[in-house]
Amino acid sequence: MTGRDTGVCQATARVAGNAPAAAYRHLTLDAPGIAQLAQPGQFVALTVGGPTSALLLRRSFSIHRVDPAAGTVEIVVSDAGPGTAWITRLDDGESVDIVGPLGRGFTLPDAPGAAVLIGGGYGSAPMFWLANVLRENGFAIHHVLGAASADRLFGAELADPADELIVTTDDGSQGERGWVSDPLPGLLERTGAKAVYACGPMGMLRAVTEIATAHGARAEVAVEEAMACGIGVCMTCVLPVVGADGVTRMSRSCVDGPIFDATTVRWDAVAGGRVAVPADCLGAPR
Amino acid sequence: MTGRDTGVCQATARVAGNAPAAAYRHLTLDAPGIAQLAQPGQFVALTVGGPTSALLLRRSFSIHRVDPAAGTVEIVVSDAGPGTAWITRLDDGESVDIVGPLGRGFTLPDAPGAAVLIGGGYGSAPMFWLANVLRENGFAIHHVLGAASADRLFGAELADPADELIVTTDDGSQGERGWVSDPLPGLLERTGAKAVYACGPMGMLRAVTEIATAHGARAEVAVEEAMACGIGVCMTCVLPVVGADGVTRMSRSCVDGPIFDATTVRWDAVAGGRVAVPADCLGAPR
Amino acid sequence: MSVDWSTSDVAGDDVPAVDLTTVDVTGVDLTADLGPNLQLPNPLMTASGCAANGKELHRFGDVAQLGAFVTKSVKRDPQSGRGTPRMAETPSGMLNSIGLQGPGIDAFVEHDLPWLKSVGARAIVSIAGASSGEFAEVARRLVAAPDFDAVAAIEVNISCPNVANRGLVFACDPASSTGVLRLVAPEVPSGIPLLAKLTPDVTDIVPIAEAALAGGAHGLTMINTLLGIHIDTERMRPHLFGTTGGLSGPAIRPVAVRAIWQVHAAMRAGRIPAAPIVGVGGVRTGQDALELTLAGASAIQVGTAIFNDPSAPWRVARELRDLLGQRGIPRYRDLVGAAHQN
Amino acid sequence: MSVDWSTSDVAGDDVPAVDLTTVDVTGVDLTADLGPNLQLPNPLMTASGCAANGKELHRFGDVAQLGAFVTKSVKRDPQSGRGTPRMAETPSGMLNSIGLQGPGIDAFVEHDLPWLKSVGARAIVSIAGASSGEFAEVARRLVAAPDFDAVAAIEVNISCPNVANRGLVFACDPASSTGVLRLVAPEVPSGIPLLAKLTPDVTDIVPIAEAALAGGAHGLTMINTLLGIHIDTERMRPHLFGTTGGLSGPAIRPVAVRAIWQVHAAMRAGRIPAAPIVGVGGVRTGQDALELTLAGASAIQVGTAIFNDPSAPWRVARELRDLLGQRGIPRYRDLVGAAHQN
Ligand SMILES: Cc1cc2nc3c(=O)[nH]c(=O)nc-3n(C[C@H](O)[C@H](O)[C@H](O)COP(=O)(O)OP(=O)(O)OC[C@H]3O[C@@H](n4cnc5c(N)ncnc54)[C@H](O)[C@@H]3O)c2cc1C
Ligand SMILES: Cc1cc2nc3c(=O)[nH]c(=O)nc-3n(C[C@H](O)[C@H](O)[C@H](O)COP(=O)(O)OP(=O)(O)OC[C@H]3O[C@@H](n4cnc5c(N)ncnc54)[C@H](O)[C@@H]3O)c2cc1C
Ligand SMILES: Cc1cc2nc3c(=O)[nH]c(=O)nc-3n(C[C@H](O)[C@H](O)[C@H](O)COP(=O)(O)O)c2cc1C
Ligand SMILES: Cc1cc2nc3c(=O)[nH]c(=O)nc-3n(C[C@H](O)[C@H](O)[C@H](O)COP(=O)(O)O)c2cc1C
Ligand code: FES
Ligand code: FES
Repeated sequence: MTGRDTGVCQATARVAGNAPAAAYRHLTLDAPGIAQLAQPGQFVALTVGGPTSALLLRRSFSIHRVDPAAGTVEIVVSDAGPGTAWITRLDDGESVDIVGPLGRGFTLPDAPGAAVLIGGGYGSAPMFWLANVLRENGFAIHHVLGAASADRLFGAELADPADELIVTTDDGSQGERGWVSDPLPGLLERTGAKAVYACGPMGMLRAVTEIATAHGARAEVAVEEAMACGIGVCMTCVLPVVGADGVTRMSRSCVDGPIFDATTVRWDAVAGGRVAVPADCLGAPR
Repeated sequence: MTGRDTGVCQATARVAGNAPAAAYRHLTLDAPGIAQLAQPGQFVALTVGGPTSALLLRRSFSIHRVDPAAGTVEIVVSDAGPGTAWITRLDDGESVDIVGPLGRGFTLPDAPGAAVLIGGGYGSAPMFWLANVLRENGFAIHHVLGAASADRLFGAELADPADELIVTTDDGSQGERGWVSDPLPGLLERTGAKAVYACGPMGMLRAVTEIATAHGARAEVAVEEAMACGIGVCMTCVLPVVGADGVTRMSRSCVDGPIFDATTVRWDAVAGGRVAVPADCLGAPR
Repeated sequence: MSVDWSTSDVAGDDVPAVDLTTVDVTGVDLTADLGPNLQLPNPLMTASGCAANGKELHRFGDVAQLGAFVTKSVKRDPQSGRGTPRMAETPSGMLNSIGLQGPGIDAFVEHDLPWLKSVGARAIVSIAGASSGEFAEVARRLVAAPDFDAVAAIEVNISCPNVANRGLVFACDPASSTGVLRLVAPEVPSGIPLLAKLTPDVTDIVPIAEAALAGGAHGLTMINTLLGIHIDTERMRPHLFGTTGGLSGPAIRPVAVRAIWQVHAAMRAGRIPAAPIVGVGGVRTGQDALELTLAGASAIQVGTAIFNDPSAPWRVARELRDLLGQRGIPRYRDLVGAAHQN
Repeated sequence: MSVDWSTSDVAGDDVPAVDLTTVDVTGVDLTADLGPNLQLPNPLMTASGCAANGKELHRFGDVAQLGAFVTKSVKRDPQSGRGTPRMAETPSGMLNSIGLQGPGIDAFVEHDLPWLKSVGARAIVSIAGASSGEFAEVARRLVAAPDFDAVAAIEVNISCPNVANRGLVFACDPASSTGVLRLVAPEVPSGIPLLAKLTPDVTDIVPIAEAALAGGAHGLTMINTLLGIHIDTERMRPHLFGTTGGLSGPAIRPVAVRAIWQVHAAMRAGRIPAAPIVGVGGVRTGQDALELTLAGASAIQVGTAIFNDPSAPWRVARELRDLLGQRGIPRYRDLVGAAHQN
């Protein structure tokens, strides 16, 4: 319905593929408008269950990759609750309402060098596309993929042979036993990488931020806050973020994110599945 | 879950067939418990849309026929709104929660003779099964099928060749032009039938009642009141019905019906899609 | 015309088990504690008006296995109820406008109560009236019933219109709420708990809860339906014969949880006397029952969900037990109001 | 770090048409009549807080084509709002607990209002405050804005807590409702209608409507959200950071229709002065908009449905027009309250 003008499309997408991928489903959707516009790190939002559904809100998914020529958008979906259960069961040929691309994607450092891309669980979904773009721009890519167990790892086979690939699992069922953040200090020292990209749970992002900062690297993180609208109108998806002026604001992760410069996120406010308003935030209750 | 003891089953039925039939869908459901218990005139109630559906209430359908050996129950569904839209789109192999058989079926006259069976639109669905049972009990069957137009007629081809078949359509696109009640006086006079069975809209049932009564025939009618539960617990499906004691009560059409002795229904209370409480009804507001 | 093919008559004693005991490998203690005079083997009840008086639902599960069976609200005299349509489906809910159709207390005592007793159900009898005097009269006749020993508690449905007060619902006004309970309490032997059933359609439910307890209620049932209207856009008139109806079902669950939370919080804070709360509103699954419990309910009623699934009350009990079992929580009653601590 | 690949910046003027004019073969007059000072080309508006201040939604449709664009409620100072989670999905609805996050009236006047003016939107500015004085102050600064000529009306969101009255929502109390309007009205030039936005969480909404009109409101917006709670059963604590939230979406539509019906009925009966009602609550389709209209609303806001379908306000307008066209109804405004006649 909308075109390049506004940078966003709403469309009824046909499901062109739904295949298993580790513990997840890898969906391919016909959405040419979105395929043409999207950049790595952006996401799409899908409705759930058709017109008689009791689930009103869209579900958000990182874009795994797009094929502008074929007009397809791919996502990797974990069956985590009733909404994703419905989406993972979509059959080829069925259709689903999709809005995208949404949010700000990853940004590219000015000067090439080594880049470390870290994905936890399905958080690795956007990383291979990002790797391609970085590689085309002269970066050397080092992937770190982690998950609780081997079945929750996504995409190890998608890494380019030219790239380094490190795999970790909490239970040691594949790769090194431990967290994705464990190999990070050594990797940053060894490669001298100054660009780090991470997508995964909050705890992981925070750890990555601390390690990257300690090594003088700049990290960009993809956050996953619960979103009612995904398009910037509801204010549910906020996170305290420090602006260029040094002031902390409750920023919408759907339009100001989901990719944030890691050091601007007020990790101190994040705890136990909740995010508090820091006392020094603009407009904090007195 | 429940068996013969209680005369009713709740089951997850597999869809074994979904074929077009005039403007309707003819669904075959695997529900052996119900297939064994059901009698003509009873109905089943289906849930709509699965666990995330916003449509909470079951939809009711007359049983078209059952095959106790195959364990199947057949219904004929008109796509009339969101619930039936979902049901008519069920694919083979999908499943749906079903409760039945519900309500009281048609009753059989003591002495055989001619019987007139009248169906309006999908109201003819239960009539061919009823015809079979009546025929086995020595009755001569005269069908009258009517609808607004040819595409809304159901089952003309299902009538036994031994039976008489009269078809009417409001627009004359098939059979005689006019209402199902038009040929009735002549038919009753010609056949001397003392047993009339009718299923269809309220206006038709009322007309049938008046004509049958005027000809000294006893009519049984299948009413279609909006039902929240279908099992007798909610009191939404009531109709004023005169009891054996001459007292009018608001009777539940899901357990005391849907088949009623036509003369016991207080047709005077039915008007314009509403049913009032007659002033002489037991417990009527004063 | 004597052959009746119908098999839909309700069953006698020979009831198929949606058995709560057979599947119990969890060792969870589901006992519900609703005060010294009301201890139930499990917290699941039917909601008044959503299970008639038991016979019909007994075809889908043994009503004696429920924590309690709550009857349709009964008034003094037979009630025809309203004309139809009496219901409208709404998103994740429904509106009903039955008008308390029922046989009246004498017929209830003659037919329904003996049946409930015969199957061994713990009956909670819901009573209603158009005046506080009528409530008291209904209670008096109930207490005088030969089968009164089958009655585990009386639910006083004060969420119905008070003719003396321009049809304002009793539970919309603290004084009327106290008034009904004051007249009912002396009619009822001590040892029979009185549960006052409240409407959410008030500016502040806490003073109403307080007023009902002050009048003599031993516990509270929350919530009754919310007032709603559906317009038939084809005919351009209200869809329900009675214009307004009561909104129920999962749609209203957040309102039920809120009402329970507010009243339980006021009890914890000592602002009103502590008393057990029976939670009702939109419960469809064991998880929903757990939600109301964590907000402060000591027992749970299932209403509209029965229309979707006639075996819902038993299923919810099983799901609740399994949920606790999976999480290693040994006693249901320890969870009452637990969300107020975290 | 200077290359920004993002293309999700909002558009300028070059907006794709979800065009309300191109499809018009019906000849239906959709004009909405909200009194002498508020005539709109069509009755569809955004609901406050569900469309931010326009820029973001303008990517999905031209906000100038809406009957009006209603802004997020703005207070005097910048507001951080609450912590997260700020939302919970509920059956056919959602709970939100944003806490009126916003830039404050000065930043609104500097950035948002000029933008709304630049695209030609008819702005209805929603104002809020923790005291009646704050409401008046916000109104004063708004009226002083250079771009005040873009303001078609002011919506006074009295469904927010009054710090001076133990945090009781203004619109829960007739006196507080009158009080806010009394202070706001003198700040606003005549010719700019004031719409008071009411909460359904009251025992009787009619006296509140009356009180708001007595204070100087020219019309009423009904309804705001219902108070609700969702408990996280895993963590056994309230899911929302702010504990309680506002329930919205199709789930509450029957309550919205009822509130509109009651107030419109009181106006028809002359019990309270007649004034236009803007209907809001659970509208998702043209048929829903028609339902609220038949109950008594002269214009319609779309809120939560936007989260499901960002083009909902325009789609609903089209559906409404087509519905009227199919039925041969020439003028939308003839249908306002029509269900009261049948
Ligand atoms: C920017 C972004 C990108 C995402 N990318 C992916 C992806 O690539 N693959 C994938 O499998 N999942 C992804 N998610 C998470 C996914 O959106 C949730 O798992 C999903 O919304 C859960 O819905 P549900 O109905 O299955 O679960 P429920 O828990 O029943 O959902 C209830 C509500 O909470 C919200 N919610 C629940 N969990 C999450 C969550 N983790 N994040 C955000 N909202 C949540 C839902 O949207 C819904 O509104 C992403 C989320 C965001 C915000
Ligand atoms: C005993 C009985 C037997 C029936 N047999 C058949 C049949 O064989 N074939 C068939 O196609 N239909 C039959 N119906 C009607 C069928 O149940 C309705 O068409 C269906 O419920 C409409 O649901 P909907 O969601 O499509 O429409 P909607 O109009 O959106 O339904 C909204 C609500 O109103 C109720 N409702 C709407 N129309 C009717 C109606 N005509 N009767 C009862 N409730 C209604 C629905 O159940 C639902 O609760 C029967 C109804 C009853 C009571
Ligand atoms: C059809 C119907 C009839 C009801 N009748 C009564 C009644 O007679 N007495 C009463 O106290 N509550 C009655 N209720 C309210 C329910 O007991 C319950 O409080 C309400 O429906 C909310 O619970 P639910 O969402 O689980 O249905 C009725 C509800 C419905 C849907
Ligand atoms: C996320 C969200 C934020 C809201 N913020 C406001 C607000 O700032 N001011 C206001 O008056 N109403 C606010 N509302 C209420 C809506 O304007 C509307 O009255 C309510 O949601 C019912 O309509 P709906 O069901 O169409 O959403 C908000 C609602 C939601 C869902
Ligand atoms: S999800 Fe609505 S503003 Fe971000
Ligand atoms: S449909 Fe519930 S009693 Fe008949």
